Amino acid sequence: MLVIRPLQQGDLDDLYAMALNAGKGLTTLPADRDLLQRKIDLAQDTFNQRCEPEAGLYLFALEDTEVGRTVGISGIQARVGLDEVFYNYRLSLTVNASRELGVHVRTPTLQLSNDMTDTSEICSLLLASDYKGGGNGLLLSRCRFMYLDEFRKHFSDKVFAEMRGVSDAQGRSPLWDALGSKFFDMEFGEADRLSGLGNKSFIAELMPKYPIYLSMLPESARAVIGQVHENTRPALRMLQAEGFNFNGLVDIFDGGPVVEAFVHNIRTVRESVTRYVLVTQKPVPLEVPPAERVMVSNRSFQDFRVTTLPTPCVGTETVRMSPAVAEVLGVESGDSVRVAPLKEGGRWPGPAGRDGEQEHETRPGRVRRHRSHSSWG
Amino acid sequence: MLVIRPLQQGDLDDLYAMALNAGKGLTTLPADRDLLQRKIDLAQDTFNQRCEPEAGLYLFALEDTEVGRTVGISGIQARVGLDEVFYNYRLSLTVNASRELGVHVRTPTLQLSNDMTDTSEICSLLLASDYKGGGNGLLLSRCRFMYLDEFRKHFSDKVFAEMRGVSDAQGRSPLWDALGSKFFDMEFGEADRLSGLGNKSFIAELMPKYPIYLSMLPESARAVIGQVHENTRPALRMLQAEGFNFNGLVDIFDGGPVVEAFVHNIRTVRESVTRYVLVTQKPVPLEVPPAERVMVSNRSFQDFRVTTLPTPCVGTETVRMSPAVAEVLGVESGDSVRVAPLKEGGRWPGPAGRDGEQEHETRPGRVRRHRSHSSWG
Amino acid sequence: MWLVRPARPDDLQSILEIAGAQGARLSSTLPKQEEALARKIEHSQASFAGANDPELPPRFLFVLEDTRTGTLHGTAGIDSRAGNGQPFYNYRRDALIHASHELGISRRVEVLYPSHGLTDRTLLCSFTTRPERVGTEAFELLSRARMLFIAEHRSWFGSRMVVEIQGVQHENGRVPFWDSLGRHFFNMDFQAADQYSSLLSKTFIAELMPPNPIYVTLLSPEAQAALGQPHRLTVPNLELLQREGFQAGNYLDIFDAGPVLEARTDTLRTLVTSHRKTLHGSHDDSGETCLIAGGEGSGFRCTLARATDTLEGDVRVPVETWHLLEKSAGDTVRMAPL
Amino acid sequence: MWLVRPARPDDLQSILEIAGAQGARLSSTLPKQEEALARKIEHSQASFAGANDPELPPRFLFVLEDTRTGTLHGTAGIDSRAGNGQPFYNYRRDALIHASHELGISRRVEVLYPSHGLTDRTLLCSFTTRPERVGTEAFELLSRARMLFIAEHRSWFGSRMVVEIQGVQHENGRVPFWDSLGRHFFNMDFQAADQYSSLLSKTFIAELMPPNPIYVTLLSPEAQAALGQPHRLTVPNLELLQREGFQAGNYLDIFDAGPVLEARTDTLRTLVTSHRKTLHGSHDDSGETCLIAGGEGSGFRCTLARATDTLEGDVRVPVETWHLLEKSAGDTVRMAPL
Repeated sequence: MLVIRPLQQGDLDDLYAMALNAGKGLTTLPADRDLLQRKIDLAQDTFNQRCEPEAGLYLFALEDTEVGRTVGISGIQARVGLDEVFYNYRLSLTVNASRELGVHVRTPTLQLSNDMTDTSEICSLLLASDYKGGGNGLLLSRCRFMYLDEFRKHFSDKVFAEMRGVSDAQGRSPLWDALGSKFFDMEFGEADRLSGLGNKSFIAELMPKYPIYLSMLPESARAVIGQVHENTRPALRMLQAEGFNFNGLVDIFDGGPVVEAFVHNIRTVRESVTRYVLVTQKPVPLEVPPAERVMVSNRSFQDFRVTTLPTPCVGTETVRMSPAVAEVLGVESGDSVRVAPLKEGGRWPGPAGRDGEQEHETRPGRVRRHRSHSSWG
Repeated sequence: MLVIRPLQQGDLDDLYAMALNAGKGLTTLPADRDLLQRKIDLAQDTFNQRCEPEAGLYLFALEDTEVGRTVGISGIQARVGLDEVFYNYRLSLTVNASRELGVHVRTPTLQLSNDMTDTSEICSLLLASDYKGGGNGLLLSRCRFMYLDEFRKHFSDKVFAEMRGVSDAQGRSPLWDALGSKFFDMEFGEADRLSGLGNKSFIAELMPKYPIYLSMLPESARAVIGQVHENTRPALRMLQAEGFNFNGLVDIFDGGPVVEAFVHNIRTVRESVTRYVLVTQKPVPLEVPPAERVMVSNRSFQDFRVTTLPTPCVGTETVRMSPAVAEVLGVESGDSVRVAPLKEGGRWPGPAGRDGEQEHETRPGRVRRHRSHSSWG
Repeated sequence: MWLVRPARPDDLQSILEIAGAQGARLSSTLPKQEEALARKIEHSQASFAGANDPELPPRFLFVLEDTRTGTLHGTAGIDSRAGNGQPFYNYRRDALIHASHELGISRRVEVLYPSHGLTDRTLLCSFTTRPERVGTEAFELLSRARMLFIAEHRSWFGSRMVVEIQGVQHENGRVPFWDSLGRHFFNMDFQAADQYSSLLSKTFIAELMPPNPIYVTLLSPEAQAALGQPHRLTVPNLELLQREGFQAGNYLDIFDAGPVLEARTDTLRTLVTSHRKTLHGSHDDSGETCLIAGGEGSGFRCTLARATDTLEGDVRVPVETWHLLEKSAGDTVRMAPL
Repeated sequence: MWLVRPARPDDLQSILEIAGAQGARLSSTLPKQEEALARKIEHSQASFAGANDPELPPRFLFVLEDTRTGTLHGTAGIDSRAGNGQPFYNYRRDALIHASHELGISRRVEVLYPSHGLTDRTLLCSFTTRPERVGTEAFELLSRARMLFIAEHRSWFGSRMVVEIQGVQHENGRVPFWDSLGRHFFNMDFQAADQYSSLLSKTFIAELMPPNPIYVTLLSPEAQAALGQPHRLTVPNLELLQREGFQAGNYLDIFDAGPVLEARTDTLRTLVTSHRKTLHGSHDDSGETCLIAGGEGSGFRCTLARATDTLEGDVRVPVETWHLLEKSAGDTVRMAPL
């Protein structure tokens, strides 16, 4: 069974192996054991509320419980830009027009911006290549929206993701070659690595502070601003389906876009409902396509778990699950769980929206037991 | 009966009287007969498609048909920034941090922006003071969303409104006094008037081009950036209820906010449905509170009409109306009309959303006659 | 004989001919349109006559005449206040050091700042001659006659002077700096922008010029190479001005990045070395050739003469020179060595 | 007798005492921390000995000693390259003209541009004396001894020199320019920023300083009035430097907006008027008081002496002066009039 849970100490080896296989371009998860260990420590501190809420880094592992291996990771950074300065370029427009001469020229510009400061970022998604497909990527990504929804006060109202920008097979970025390299006396990979290590004062020292007029850059560089790497297109489509939109900010190195959404507008959040667990021995066919599955979370802050079940398990008040699934989620019959479709446009029983939930909560007579995992997990 | 229709030649006197009464602060509708006449001409050219679609200015009049008087106006500018340059300040954030010294300072900045260029603006709302209340303001404002929805290809996907910023009873603006007046050798009212007249090259010539660090402005000026004039608060609340959000841009003179929304996300658009006209002699009580009324539009591009009816008139397929209402709308039984609630949270029969419409269109057998007003109005 | 004198309305066609012959090869602040040129001559006449409308600062236009034939061979101008009451646009070239202590990196980042720092200085402008006159004594007379005029009317001019030298332009008319920068914003070719600049108010520059500083490293290599470089054909003029004491500073032309030369008025060689003398006759055609100028305002004339310098405050020149200067024995003239 | 010589490690406590006595009243680039000062003296000794590590450009620290008592009365420094290998930060004051032709409005808008334009020039710095010495001959000796050092070691220094003059600060320690600008970005008081600036790498300035130009009109009126104004107590030093040939240009200190003086090294009065002479004895205590310096590098000494100038290349001074300079008859010294 594949289950989402907080990243924990034993995950280091699997994580390192994944990072090694991922190669370049994933700067938030470099193949560096010390750095990965620090991330694990920080994630553990975060889930156990041993660090400032704003400094939290919520990292989730996808574990294959049959083989006891961690096969994916995804995360939420509670706030960016608090310790190090968080830089983007804002893609803006400068219009110069002279009525006298009948000239009207629009020049896109890149202006340095720290506007994402203090916003929650979804980040660090990585799935072992032998687990790709079958909705595992969706689970790894969307479990975060269930967490965001459940614990909103720990996060900003708006969340964002930085999407990897265009680079070629050799890791060369057209925007870097045309812009960054003129100011930073280093290769793109090196700058990206330094930046990923959180070593950012060099950016304040070396980068251009005045707006960059795009008309002065070569077409090859202009063409990639706000564009994602082709390997990142599926991730972008997934986020767009969730309601994320390009917000005009791009990465200062490769021009990759920043997409953002209000938490309350995220599709998974809007479509999620709560149900009560009904543990049953009645077998259900677990191997159904992603479109016919739902995510089920145990609503726990400290020991958050999510797995998937076939949609027909979800009733109007309950969700039926086997004892094995209940054990993996750490729930019992009568516990409240959150349920949301795994795939957009997937089958979804009953009225969409949170109305279902409200109905339940106004009819407490039907509830047998209700306890919040966020207080005891 | 109060009905929305395109602004027309005979409206000049009523318009001028309204503009006179409105006083200062409404720069898009100054009390200047020549200018008002040019606006009427432009609106007529727009509805009759005699001008470039991008140059269109859609101005709607609210007419009291009993007394034959125009008592309100509202508008949509098809695109801004095409002829004159459209300026805003973007309220952005600059973060300066030194880890070595443990210093982390956030400085809000105002950066000159032309980012609204090529976007549709809703504008020019003015209601005669003796007609305020009773939902007339809602009708005047929201009729535009029905129009936007109906004729989307004429407008941008995103629309915005500039909200009047803070000024005191004497028309003094704290932001102007602290910032604009240092660069423009004139009074706020004069600058605002020149700007409203579309005479904007002086802005390119005189205004500061480098970012303004807000920490250098007095508190009185910083406090009003992104804030609306107290008289504008109801209008802002109305737009917020429609789904408009502050987009980080403010007016360069008074700091009033720009709010924007994607057309498809506007509440009136999302909640509007189509029905068929059923003209009936059966009397309905017309005098019901705004929460129990719906807007009904005739869907005509050139001769657009909107009036309100009590919500119970709306059935699952039809909307019942008296011959008088049908005449005002220029429709007959069987014509398709668009219906949307006048007030947010108002009573609304049947499922929300556009589903109702889709159901109809897949069952053409029930339709007696269907003609598009946009081709013959 | 060569004579430099104020331009007159009846010089119009001759000046147009000279200005037109420059073609795209060598632009100047001299309008090529008849109407605009007529206005310029009219304004110049008023300026020579002493008019000083604060809205219309004095602008002087001189011509070089071959008095034997009556034909004109060149023009030269002085604008008493660069920008003529409007902003005078330049780029100021400056460098920022981008250095990271931690990484041990230090880069010199060159930036072009839009600047009006030279506004209201006294500007030498509109200097054009027929090609065959370039580098001759007449060429020097035309250019330096302006310094003698300034010396004689010192209070009309500022303490600092500037001259814009045309920048690099290829034979085919392409201007590398314009193509890399201005073209993107003005959406027109160099010739059009240059012409508008001499014809229209500077509003269009405020409207169209990019308001923020420009990083040199983002310009094309060809444009970078052209920064502060003079056009090949301007070199004789440039060298003459350098001998006069003008030096290139940090300012560049906004259209072609040509150098802007600067000098303090009172240290210009012609101002320092020229002296007032009392005019006397000479039948001798020996002596050194020098610049000799006389007359105030509209009456200003300047020519070349073989002068024998007898006593301290006296100068002897051929009587023919008296006539050219419209002066006679005992009158005061100003002379400077060539 | 007053002697200016290179600072030595055993001067540490005396220098700290002098630096400390300046308190908040008059800051300088002299660190007030023992460890930092010890490093500075060590670096100075290496520089005097001729070390020239490209990463650590030479920095020289001189002291003024009363040889009768052995006590120190002041310090003065030269940084061979302003910024010492890092950017040297200033604001450059410039004006933009905002003019609307249509509205007939023209405004001069002053802007402060962050600039590193003075980086790598030779910087006079660390000038402090005991209060009772201000304006005396010893004060002048201390300041100008540096020019003689430069004259003797000309190749170690650049062609252009700068000096930062402290700006306006009130008795209560408030610095109006800082309060209106820097405080908002550095989030510390002026004294802290000033100290960090002399102790730390300039990374913190790159990190915290607002990167965009500042509009002067948005500063407080008090800060605007302080632009380019010297601190009251620096006036004697300022006047001495002006006599030397330094002039205020367009550059201001980024913290207090004090003026930055500039000069061309080879036109400084002491360099122009000083000459090498052969040393001879004098028993006469008449003659004019002048500056006299001898010795290379670490051996450099400079003092005041009554000199009788006998022949062209000779100078006669009391034998006591020989001893101070560690020179004897026939040696070469450099002298300049006071």
